[in-house]
Amino acid sequence: MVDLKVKIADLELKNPVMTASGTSGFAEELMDFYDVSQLGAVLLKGTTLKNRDGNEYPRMAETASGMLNAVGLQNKGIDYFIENIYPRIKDYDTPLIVNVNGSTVEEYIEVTEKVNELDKIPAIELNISCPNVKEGGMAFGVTCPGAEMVTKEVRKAYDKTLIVKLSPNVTDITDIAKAVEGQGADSVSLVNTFLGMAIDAEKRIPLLSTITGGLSGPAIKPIALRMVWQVYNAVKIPVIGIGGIMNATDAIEFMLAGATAIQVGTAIFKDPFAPVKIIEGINDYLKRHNIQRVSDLTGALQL
Amino acid sequence: MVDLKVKIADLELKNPVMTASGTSGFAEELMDFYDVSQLGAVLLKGTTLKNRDGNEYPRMAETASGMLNAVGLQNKGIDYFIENIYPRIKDYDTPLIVNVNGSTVEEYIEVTEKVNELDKIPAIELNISCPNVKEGGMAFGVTCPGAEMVTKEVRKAYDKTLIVKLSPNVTDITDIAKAVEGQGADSVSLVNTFLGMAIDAEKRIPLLSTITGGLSGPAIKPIALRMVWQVYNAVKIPVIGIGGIMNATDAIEFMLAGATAIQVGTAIFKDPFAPVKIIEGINDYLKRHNIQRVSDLTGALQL
Amino acid sequence: MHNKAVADFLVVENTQLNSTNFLIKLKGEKDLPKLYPGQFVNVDIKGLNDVFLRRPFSIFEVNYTENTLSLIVKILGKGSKKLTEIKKDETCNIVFPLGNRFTIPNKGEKILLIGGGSGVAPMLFLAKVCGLDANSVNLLLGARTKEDHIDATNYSKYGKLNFASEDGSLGEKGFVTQHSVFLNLKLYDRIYACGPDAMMKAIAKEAKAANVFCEVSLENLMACGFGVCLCCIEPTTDGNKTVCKNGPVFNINDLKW
Amino acid sequence: MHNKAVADFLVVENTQLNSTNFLIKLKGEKDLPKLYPGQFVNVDIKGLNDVFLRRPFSIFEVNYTENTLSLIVKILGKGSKKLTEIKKDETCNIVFPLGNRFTIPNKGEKILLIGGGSGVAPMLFLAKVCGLDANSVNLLLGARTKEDHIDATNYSKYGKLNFASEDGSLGEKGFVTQHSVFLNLKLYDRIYACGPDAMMKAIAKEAKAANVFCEVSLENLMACGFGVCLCCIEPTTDGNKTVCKNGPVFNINDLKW
Ligand SMILES: Cc1cc2nc3c(=O)[nH]c(=O)nc-3n(C[C@H](O)[C@H](O)[C@H](O)COP(=O)(O)OP(=O)(O)OC[C@H]3O[C@@H](n4cnc5c(N)ncnc54)[C@H](O)[C@@H]3O)c2cc1C
Ligand SMILES: Cc1cc2nc3c(=O)[nH]c(=O)nc-3n(C[C@H](O)[C@H](O)[C@H](O)COP(=O)(O)OP(=O)(O)OC[C@H]3O[C@@H](n4cnc5c(N)ncnc54)[C@H](O)[C@@H]3O)c2cc1C
Ligand SMILES: Cc1cc2nc3c(=O)[nH]c(=O)nc-3n(C[C@H](O)[C@H](O)[C@H](O)COP(=O)(O)O)c2cc1C
Ligand SMILES: Cc1cc2nc3c(=O)[nH]c(=O)nc-3n(C[C@H](O)[C@H](O)[C@H](O)COP(=O)(O)O)c2cc1C
Ligand code: FES
Ligand code: FES
Repeated sequence: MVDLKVKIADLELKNPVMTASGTSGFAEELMDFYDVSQLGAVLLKGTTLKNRDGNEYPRMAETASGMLNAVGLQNKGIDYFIENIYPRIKDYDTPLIVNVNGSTVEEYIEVTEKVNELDKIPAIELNISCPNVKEGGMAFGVTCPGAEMVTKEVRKAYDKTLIVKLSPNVTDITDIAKAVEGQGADSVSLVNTFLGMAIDAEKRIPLLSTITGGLSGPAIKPIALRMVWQVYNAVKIPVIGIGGIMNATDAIEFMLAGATAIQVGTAIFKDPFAPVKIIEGINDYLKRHNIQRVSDLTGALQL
Repeated sequence: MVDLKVKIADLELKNPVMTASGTSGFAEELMDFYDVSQLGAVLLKGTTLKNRDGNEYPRMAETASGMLNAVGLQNKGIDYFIENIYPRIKDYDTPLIVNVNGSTVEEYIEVTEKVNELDKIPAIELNISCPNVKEGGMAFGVTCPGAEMVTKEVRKAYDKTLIVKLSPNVTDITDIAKAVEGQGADSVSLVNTFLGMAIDAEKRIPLLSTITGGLSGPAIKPIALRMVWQVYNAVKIPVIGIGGIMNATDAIEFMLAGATAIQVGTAIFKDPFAPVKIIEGINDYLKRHNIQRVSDLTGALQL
Repeated sequence: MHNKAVADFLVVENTQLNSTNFLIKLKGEKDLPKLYPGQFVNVDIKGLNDVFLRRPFSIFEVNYTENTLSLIVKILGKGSKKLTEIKKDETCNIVFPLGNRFTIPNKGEKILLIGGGSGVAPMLFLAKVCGLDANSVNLLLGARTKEDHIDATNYSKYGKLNFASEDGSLGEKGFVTQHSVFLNLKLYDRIYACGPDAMMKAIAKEAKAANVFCEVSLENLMACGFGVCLCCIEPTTDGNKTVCKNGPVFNINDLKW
Repeated sequence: MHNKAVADFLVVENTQLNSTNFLIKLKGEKDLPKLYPGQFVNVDIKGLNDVFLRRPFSIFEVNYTENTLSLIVKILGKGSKKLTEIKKDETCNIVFPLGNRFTIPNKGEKILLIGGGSGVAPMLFLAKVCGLDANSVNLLLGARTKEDHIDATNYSKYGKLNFASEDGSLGEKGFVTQHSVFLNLKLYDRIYACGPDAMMKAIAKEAKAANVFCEVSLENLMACGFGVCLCCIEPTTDGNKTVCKNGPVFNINDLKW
């Protein structure tokens, strides 16, 4: 039997396949299809301190092999989560990871402190890379001082596994990765969406209410893969690969490029079973190639 | 009749549709299919001071709605161009624009000086954004001081229309655009390819000899479009839009976002006639929408 | 718990109903769960380079004996066009059942069902499922012209059929909100509607004024279809709700119209 | 000048030749230009989300009366597989004619034509076009097994047919370079070959040693197919050359093998 277990710092996962934040709700919606306990982990929808309505409709535009979204972190706030959602989902037998967001460092800290109290949340993913909110969000993620500052403060407030989610909208993502590693991040996950835009040529209007939005899906895979490879070669902490992963082959490519685990995002919209199929596909690959441990794939690209 | 003419600084074009550098050879290859005099302009293959063999095979990998290339500026050098190619193509009835490359500022200047002597070359496109060469190339294009320096020196050496081609692999492309505008660029063209990567999961090797390469095609369109829109709102010089333009609708989207003209790249590989069809399609659109001048489309996005 | 599925269905029928509408009947391998009016399926459109996401279509008819469900697909853009080209015996992959459902009326209630364009699909399904006396059901179907109307004669056993067309070529001339059965809304205990946004808003306005129970089914751009992406929102008195999971059926009193 | 075109061709035949090879015959609307052995066409593969670029295939047969050209398509990956599923009466868009051509031998010359796998296509085309006495032409076709061989009996009028198969199930057992007609290369004035890279290299090595004129047709990854992208290069004594425009046919003396 092949061993699918991987470790992100102290966090042990059954397998390297997580769902990406904002693409798998609060895990309950996937439960409508299958038991999420099969998954390596579930990243919950981005959460802020207070309720956020998100952006106006339209929030979505289809593009070639991808899509733009401008959801803008719609969520009911951390307190609502703790009181209403957490009790319902906390006993799912898979690590549930809260995706922490804020407009200010203080907000990030406050959300983190509250999550720190939740027994069944073994890790947080610090989102310093959301392109769809006016303040905070990506602003922290595109400069080293910004990324350092928020990571440092959140690190102080958090005892468990701290993953920092990086923005691809930067000149050199390794600089940011090294900066957050230096401030105690246990892992980096990348990438978040690319800032993009779509236009209705006939009506001469933008297709998103916010004009620009975040690009995800297979279209971005080659860039995300390159970034994972660069970051893997630049930091010592485990890298979580994200970006256009649709099937097991894609997932394996990210692992070969250096990812310890991967997240499946947009693929879930096309097929809610995508993460489960990817686990199966990785399993088959390992058997076929006679590889004992999935962790042996990490960085195993032959140059 | 609709008026398709546009102006890039002093350079008048029959229509806003150019071919992108590296995707239309030295115009002769397109002549195998049709008369290039129909085109707004032809951007010639990237040229350096000396002969360059380019990178090793494999140089190409297909990706979702796009492709990676790692050609690495294979060309026989500016002198060979002047002696052997220029005489053959100089009388084509469309502006031929040399795409100028270098590893050092001196090399950029030397190539520019030589091109400056060529009567039938009305403009150059300064490529400070090639991701496929080790030195020079993108290095100049991803920092403001780098972009400023090379633009400033080339501007001194060049009398005619100077277009600077920007890299999308940056945190804020408007900074670079403003920097080159400040040094006398007559226009900016964007985007060049995104640095990406592809892996053969079965063989566990990179698909390109150079590991990473440049991503082009429809996959990048949403990001390129966003950048054109941002740059249009940041500079006063005309913007030339590039990135995944496959048809007239795409071209019109770039113009609405702020492009004065556009370049067709990868689309030519799928259909050499793409630029010609795009001209026709723009013409039809203008008629259908009762718009007199194509230049009225530039920046006409309604917010 | 696991009440939704992704499955390949067999196309057992694809009939062109009129210039732009097609009836596509899909047969499942496994037994269908109980399906309700208002619910929809999310269809994978194969064979197009420029269609990436699935496309949502309402459930129009269900036959548990045959194990089939049918859709009415109107050609709007590239994806719907491609779907109408699907052939018998090909497979069609769907995510289902998605969305909430219309409130089933009580025996004895008088109801008005209004369908515009391809919005007739869930209305006819609802008419059938209501199980009411045909005399207490008014079906009002609207389209631009007679040509655009779908033949609904089979449904006269579930309710009285009324037609509106913009050019007067079938039934009364004008919009559904100008139709005689729409004049006195107080006659109805419940109004249900599905169709273009503008139509839904016009109906909602009148129903509100008449203070009649009214549910509308909304259409908007979806990425996932099952509530995880939050792309398909509609503002409600209780904040932004997803049309795909909290909807597509909304009571007009909950909408911010 | 404008000697290349992009055009929709009608599929008039798609015949499965063996387990992995298909013969696809395409009919042009306009009169075909003269086509030469070694040239290829670049095919737009429709209906796949994950195939973006065209796929190159050698011209196998031309019939100017019918205005058709044929390809032999071997299933290698996703694009070629999809192409083999194309049906009669569908259209197939191609860019053509691409590439250079084999040097036509002179009357009286003795030649050896070697085709491996789907590399038999241009070799059989060349055999036909040479117009030589069948006695002076040796055709050597190699494949893994008898099953993988394409029926070439029709071509015996253009040359002597010889087969090699790795398992000995058809003709001599072994690689083409182990075949008896390959033993003494000095017997030939010209050798032509098309097939997998390793085969081309093995042939070139022997031909060089025997100092016989030898042209090989190469395959590699192409983006454009007509010389503008410089993706498909092969190092030559005169620098990197494009396989699609300067090739696919190269004289082995120009290659850096
Ligand atoms: C819950 C629900 C149920 C539906 N039921 C049916 C049904 O039973 N029968 C039927 O024919 N159609 C139905 N639709 C609409 C159907 O989903 C769209 O017509 C289809 O997705 C269009 O896809 P396309 O690729 O043809 O259009 P595209 O080529 O993608 O787009 C064409 C144009 O239509 C616009 N558009 C596309 N979809 C929508 C939408 N959902 N809302 C608003 N604008 C849109 C696009 O922005 C674009 O301008 C339903 C939609 C929803 C949300
Ligand atoms: C000039 C020329 C003439 C050709 N003539 C014929 C012909 O007559 N009949 C025929 O069956 N095939 C021919 N081929 C090969 C044919 O083009 C490929 O088999 C086809 O492009 C594969 O596409 P695919 O989508 O099936 O493979 P993919 O799914 O894209 O790839 C499958 C695997 O094959 C590799 N691969 C794909 N194409 C090539 C290539 N050209 N060189 C090296 N590796 C490759 C890929 O890297 C990948 O590992 C020719 C190729 C060239 C360049
Ligand atoms: C609709 C949507 C909503 C998203 N919301 C969040 C979010 O709340 N927090 C976050 O960190 N990333 C969010 N993302 C980004 C994804 O987690 C992921 O990083 C990105 O989509 C790239 O992966 P993919 O190509 O597999 O989708 C969202 C993406 C989409 C498409
Ligand atoms: C094969 C290939 C070669 C290229 N060579 C050059 C080059 O020499 N100089 C340059 O400035 N850009 C070069 N480019 C970039 C294109 O000009 C263009 O900026 C890019 O491909 C994006 O446009 P597209 O998506 O329409 O292809 C090259 C692109 C490709 C695909
Ligand atoms: S479409 Fe994703 S939440 Fe409704
Ligand atoms: S494939 Fe483009 S030059 Fe050969």
